[in-house]
Amino acid sequence: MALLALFSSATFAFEEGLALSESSWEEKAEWIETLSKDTTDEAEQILQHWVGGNLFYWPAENRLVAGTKEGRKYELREIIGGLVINVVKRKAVKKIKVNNKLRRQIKQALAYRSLSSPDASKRLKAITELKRKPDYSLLQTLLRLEVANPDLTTARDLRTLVGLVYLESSKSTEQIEGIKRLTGNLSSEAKEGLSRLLLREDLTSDVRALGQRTIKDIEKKLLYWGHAQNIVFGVSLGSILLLAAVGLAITFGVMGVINMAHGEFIMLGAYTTFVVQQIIPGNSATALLVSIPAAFMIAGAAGILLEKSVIRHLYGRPLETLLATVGVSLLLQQMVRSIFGPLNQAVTSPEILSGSFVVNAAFAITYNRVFVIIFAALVIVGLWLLMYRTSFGVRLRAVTMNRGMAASMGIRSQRMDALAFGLGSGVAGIAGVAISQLTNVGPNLGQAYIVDSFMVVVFGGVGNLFGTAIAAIGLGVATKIVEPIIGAVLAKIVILIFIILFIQRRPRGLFALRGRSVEE
Amino acid sequence: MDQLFRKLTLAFVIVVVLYVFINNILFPESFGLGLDSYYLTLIGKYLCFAILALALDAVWGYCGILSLGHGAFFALGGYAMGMYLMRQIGDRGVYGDPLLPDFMVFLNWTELPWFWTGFDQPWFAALMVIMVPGLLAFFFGWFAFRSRVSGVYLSIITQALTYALMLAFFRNEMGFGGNNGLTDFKDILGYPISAESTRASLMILSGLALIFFLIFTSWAMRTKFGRVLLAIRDSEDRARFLGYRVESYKLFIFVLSATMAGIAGALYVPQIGIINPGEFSPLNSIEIVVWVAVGGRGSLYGAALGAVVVNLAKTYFTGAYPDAWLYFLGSLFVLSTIFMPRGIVGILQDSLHWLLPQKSRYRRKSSP
Amino acid sequence: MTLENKNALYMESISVSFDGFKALNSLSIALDSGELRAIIGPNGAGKSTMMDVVTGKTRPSSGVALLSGRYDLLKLDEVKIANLGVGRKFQKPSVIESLTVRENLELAFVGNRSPLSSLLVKLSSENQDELENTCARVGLSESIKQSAGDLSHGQKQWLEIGMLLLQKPTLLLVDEPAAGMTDTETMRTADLLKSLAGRHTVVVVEHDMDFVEALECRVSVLHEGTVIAEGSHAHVSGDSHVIEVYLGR
Amino acid sequence: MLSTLSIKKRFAALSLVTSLLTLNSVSAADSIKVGVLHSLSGTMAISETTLKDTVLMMIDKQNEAGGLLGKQLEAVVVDPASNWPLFAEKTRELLEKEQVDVIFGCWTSVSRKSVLPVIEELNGLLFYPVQYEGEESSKNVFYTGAAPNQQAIPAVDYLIGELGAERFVLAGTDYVYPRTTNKILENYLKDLGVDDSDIMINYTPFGHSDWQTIVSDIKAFGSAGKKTAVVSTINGDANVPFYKELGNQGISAEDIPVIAFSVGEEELSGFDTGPLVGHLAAWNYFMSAEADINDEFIETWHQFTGDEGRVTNDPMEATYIGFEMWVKAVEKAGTTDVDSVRPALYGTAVPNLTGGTAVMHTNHHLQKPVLIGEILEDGQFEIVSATAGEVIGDAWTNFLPDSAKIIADWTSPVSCGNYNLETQQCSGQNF
Repeated sequence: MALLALFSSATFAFEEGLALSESSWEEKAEWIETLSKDTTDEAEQILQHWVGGNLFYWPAENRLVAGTKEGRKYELREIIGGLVINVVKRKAVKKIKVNNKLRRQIKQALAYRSLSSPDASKRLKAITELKRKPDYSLLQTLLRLEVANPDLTTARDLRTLVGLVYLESSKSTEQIEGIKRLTGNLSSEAKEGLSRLLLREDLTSDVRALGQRTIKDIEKKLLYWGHAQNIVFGVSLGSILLLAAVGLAITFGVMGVINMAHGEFIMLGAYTTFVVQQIIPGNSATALLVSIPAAFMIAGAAGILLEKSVIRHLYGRPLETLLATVGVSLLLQQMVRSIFGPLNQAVTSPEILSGSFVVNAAFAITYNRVFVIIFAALVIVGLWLLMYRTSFGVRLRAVTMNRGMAASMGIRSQRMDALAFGLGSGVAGIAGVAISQLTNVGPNLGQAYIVDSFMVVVFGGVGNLFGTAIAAIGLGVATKIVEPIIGAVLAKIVILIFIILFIQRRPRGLFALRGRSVEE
Repeated sequence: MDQLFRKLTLAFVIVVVLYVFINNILFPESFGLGLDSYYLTLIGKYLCFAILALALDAVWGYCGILSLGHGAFFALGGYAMGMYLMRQIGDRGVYGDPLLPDFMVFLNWTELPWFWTGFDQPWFAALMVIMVPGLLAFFFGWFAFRSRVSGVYLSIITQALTYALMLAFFRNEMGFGGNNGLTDFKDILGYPISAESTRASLMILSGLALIFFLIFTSWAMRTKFGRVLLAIRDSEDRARFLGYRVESYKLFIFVLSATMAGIAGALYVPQIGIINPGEFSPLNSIEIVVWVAVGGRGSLYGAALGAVVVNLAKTYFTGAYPDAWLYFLGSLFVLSTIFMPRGIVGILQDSLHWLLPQKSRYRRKSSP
Repeated sequence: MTLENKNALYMESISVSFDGFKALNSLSIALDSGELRAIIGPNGAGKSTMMDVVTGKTRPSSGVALLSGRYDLLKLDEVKIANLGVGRKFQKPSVIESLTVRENLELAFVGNRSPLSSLLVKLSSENQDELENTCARVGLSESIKQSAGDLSHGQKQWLEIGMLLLQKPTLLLVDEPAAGMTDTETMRTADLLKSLAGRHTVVVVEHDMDFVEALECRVSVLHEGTVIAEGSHAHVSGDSHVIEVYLGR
Repeated sequence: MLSTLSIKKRFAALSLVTSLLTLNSVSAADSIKVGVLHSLSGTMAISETTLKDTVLMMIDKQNEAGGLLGKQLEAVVVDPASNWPLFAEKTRELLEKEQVDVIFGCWTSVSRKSVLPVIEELNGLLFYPVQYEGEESSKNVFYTGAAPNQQAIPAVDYLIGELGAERFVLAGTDYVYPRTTNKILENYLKDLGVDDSDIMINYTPFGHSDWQTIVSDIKAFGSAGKKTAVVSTINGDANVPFYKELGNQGISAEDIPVIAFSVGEEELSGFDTGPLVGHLAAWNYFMSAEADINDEFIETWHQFTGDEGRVTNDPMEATYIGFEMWVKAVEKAGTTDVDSVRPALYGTAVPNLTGGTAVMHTNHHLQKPVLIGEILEDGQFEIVSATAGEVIGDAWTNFLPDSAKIIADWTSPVSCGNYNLETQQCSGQNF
């Protein structure tokens, strides 16, 4: 191909640019192949823009440019230097498209370039990328690199990569070297590489035997770590259940209000997160932090309003609170639909919450799960302190235990009711903030959690915060232990049947309050 | 005065049934006064819901058992009927398979699951309409009442029951058609299901069932049995220390109520034309509670009235104010609880009381 | 185990604990058939728990409880015990408020208590007479058609006692019958209870010392789950230990 | 006794209710009524409300252009509230009480199944605008969404041909559409020589939100040395947590691409699309399609909603095509009578929004192009593949044994939605 020369210049001839924009995926793959052999900065820049989806062919000037969308128009820049050339309409430029497969190819090409970068983090990124599709031709380069850069940050990954590259060899000695390097390596790439090796038919018998032994060993370890991972999944699911249920544990458990609108308070919290993100755009971490008190205030205020306008009239008639709050839940859902529309709203997760806390290649906890677990723990500890270590908590418990007595001691029970309801609702709002990081934010959000929340509170024992916490985590872990065996749907059914049977054994939940006070 | 309203309610249902009988069955052509199928199915639906509300009121209003899972019994009765109707299709399904319903054919099932056997016989299906909800209620109640699960705990596990059933019926492996449920029925007892006379007959049947259950339950509640139930509702310990086996009474009324709900479901399905797991959804069961509360808990005709009024409002508002009907319905629930603590029945009694003052005795409610 | 066949109620070394708190601590008490016995004690002394044990509501961790020397109360449930003839009046009057006085009394009437038969039974005229007599005895003839919920507090207490009587119990447990009554009502109640003794064995739990005195019967004093004194009213009110824990303070 | 005040309050509440009940919608005397049967509340409101708006927009446009047959179009909107039996009831209301001439509506299969007996009994006309599992062809329903051969099969072809996938995870929500689609795909893949052990099938409940276990299973499945791809028939609400979990567990589109059949522009507008870039979707329309008619449609949509940010999607295009076809057929037939409009619809061609032409076939399905798109950062799709020509919707798939022998053709001599080629019979028609 005579195209190579063209890439040394930033400007394309008309025919080539057009050809690139209209060529098939196979032809494009050839272009990338050519470009990746070109060591110039231009070639690298073109690849960079291309993989980012920012490479355009501009017919008016007959050349390739970098473009970014600005509103409904495109801002065109020089490929090198990024100088703004022009702002044009969408139709004035043709995008050089990229697909999944090409993206991988370009990334590999770019990774190869930055293997020898002086920046260790760039090298690590490159190694990680190359691991995805190890190529035997890299071997010498990598071995040289291994000797030249004995730094710790990349050593382990580099070792894996070299192992993977060895596996691609056709010589059995090198294959064995590769297997040895990957022994006990739990990463999915290692397992994939070994599996790929074993799929080959030209292996010597001892390579095959060694490979099988190694992969069996890896699988055994993976199974072991898989169990650990499963427990963590369970705790994280339990934390979500806990967050969703703990507000209910206050309004339902402590105050005896069957609040069917509880889920909608969670929804209010989630929408608050969305709104705060709209107000503070661009910094989702700050927005998330601001959302927590904001959601507490808004859901709490809504809760107090509900208490003062509706629940107030219904004390002593707990089952009727069910009826009224079903109505409130419908109203809140429709209200949100009227204000925000029926569609889900996009809540972005802060950068720091994406990615995982890696223990080893087989055991990692995603940061947003870590966030949820810690968050749930903080909420429950905070509530415990509030209920048992502050005078507010003492007065609140006094009111719920003996209204008349508390009143005679000068506690304004009506005020306490409102505050307690506000607290429960506020906590539901906080749960909404956490849940917005994991799932949809839409008008139906609350409905997804209301049944589960009631299960948790009842399972744990009504009126017992500690019981709620144990119940939530327990149910979460149990679900995750059962799920891999029988699937998600049956797991949920089994857990529900378990709750039904458990309540038969302990009619007042896991941690029932005993003694005469609960006998009504 | 309670008597007066009950009789009025009964009279009203009888009039509707007679009207349809005369104008749709006896003389469908002569007067041209027959209701069209839209109103027939609509009224049929209300009547079935009224039976369902009656069933719930029997356990909740009279015995203090708040079941948040009564939709499950309704749906099971409906499924039993649906299975009969599916078998009636025979080889008229789209794939023309003589034995298997369509949904089994395209999921590559080769034989009819064992639990579908017998449902081609109407008597067997009718038996199952009663037995399946009845047995479920029996086993569930036997365990729960013996262990003295009560109050919100009981309510929540009934909710868990219907929720678990919903998830189970959603599963396609269960063999009940998954999310799509059972539909595309052709005929019932040999009569084409979409014929106007069949519709009218089904509606009349629902009306008769409602009349029967209204009379039966109000009779039962006036016997000593009903008083024991009230005793259990008001003071369970008192009833127990008087020597009444509370769990037996609870079980008895619970099973009775479940079969009533099952029959309501069985009448509902052929009129509506579909049964799917959505009927098991916990929210549906809560809605039944709402009907009873709006109508007036602890008053049988009140419960029936509540079911009709709420559904009438729903039908009207979803058509007239599709974007805002939830505001109306939500407000109705909230306002009726605050301003009508004894439901529509309370309003009726009070207004009558107000118009013609006289001594009255109404049943007080106590919090469970 | 010693079986005291004469005793209408025999309890020995009954212990009950709730989460470590000993509600009853090796309590022993024995009642003769037809005896009227008053039990007094400060709050938390274990009076209600004792009744719970007798009626089968609470299971003790150890001890013996026999009814009429024959029935092991610890092996029977509440309904069986009730049908053996143990009647109980609660501290808070628990009548069925949504029923009339007559309907309340009908419920208490002995007879088949199964759900099916309850659908079909009707009271015979003899039973009707007995019912009305009992009603008169507790002074509620005037209000027989009234809803029980509309009765005064004292009337409710009486209605409950009336219901107990129709149960034809051998053993009657009466928890604070005089609470919330006027003085005259209190005295009438005392007379009523006294008149019951002989035909029924009656246990009265009470705070009101005047009332206990009016009963003119043996008194047991409970403290911290055990009996600390027993004897006539005069005897126990002279006991120094009793004065210290209960009367004096 | 109650105080007078509370009695007054009660009467106020009552009179409010009665006054509301007596209100009635006023209808124009001489107009053509168009029924709109989409859930505006409940779980499906999230998807269906947009389609209601689309129909209203089309009606506005048509009325501005002078209406139809000299009459104005009048929309009758009802809310079946995501409640399946209510769909049947509302259909009856639309047809019998409101006497509408055509209905645009339904999203889920079960809602369509619920409506089916009613619309057949009363001989109505329904345009169903959503991709579905096929295995149906009713005399009274026109299916303007994709049948499995217009979405699933080309999608798998792309995965194999372009991305070199050899191992497949078929993940879906447990209901009829995914079940059927996956059954079809399973047979299709096996026909292509894919081994049983290279296919993993997984079903989850509606609204499933905890994907940790399943995603880690997919990850493990994907590390067996062969290129793995996920074919997702996961239903709307469960997608956000699914994709988030994929991103969090470090599975990128280059490692294990996911191709979805239920994720479009509108679903993406509720996502944080960051972790999704490069994953795929198969549809017959993407908002990013480059055609003048599409630009115009988007422009009108933005004007109608007053929101520049609103996206368009495939079911909207299907609604658009259905509406345009109905209008054309009514003009051709000169009446809105269903029995005249139906035959007029066969062969009716209208421009689709991607620059081609949609034609209604006698099996009541459309001929449409199939496009594969990759998700971009901004929530739009990059069209990376398009079928060479338009694909004709196949009501009865050829990849299920019982269905392969059935065809649908509503013109003579077959005149049936499920004609069995073996027995030469047509069974169970409701008319």
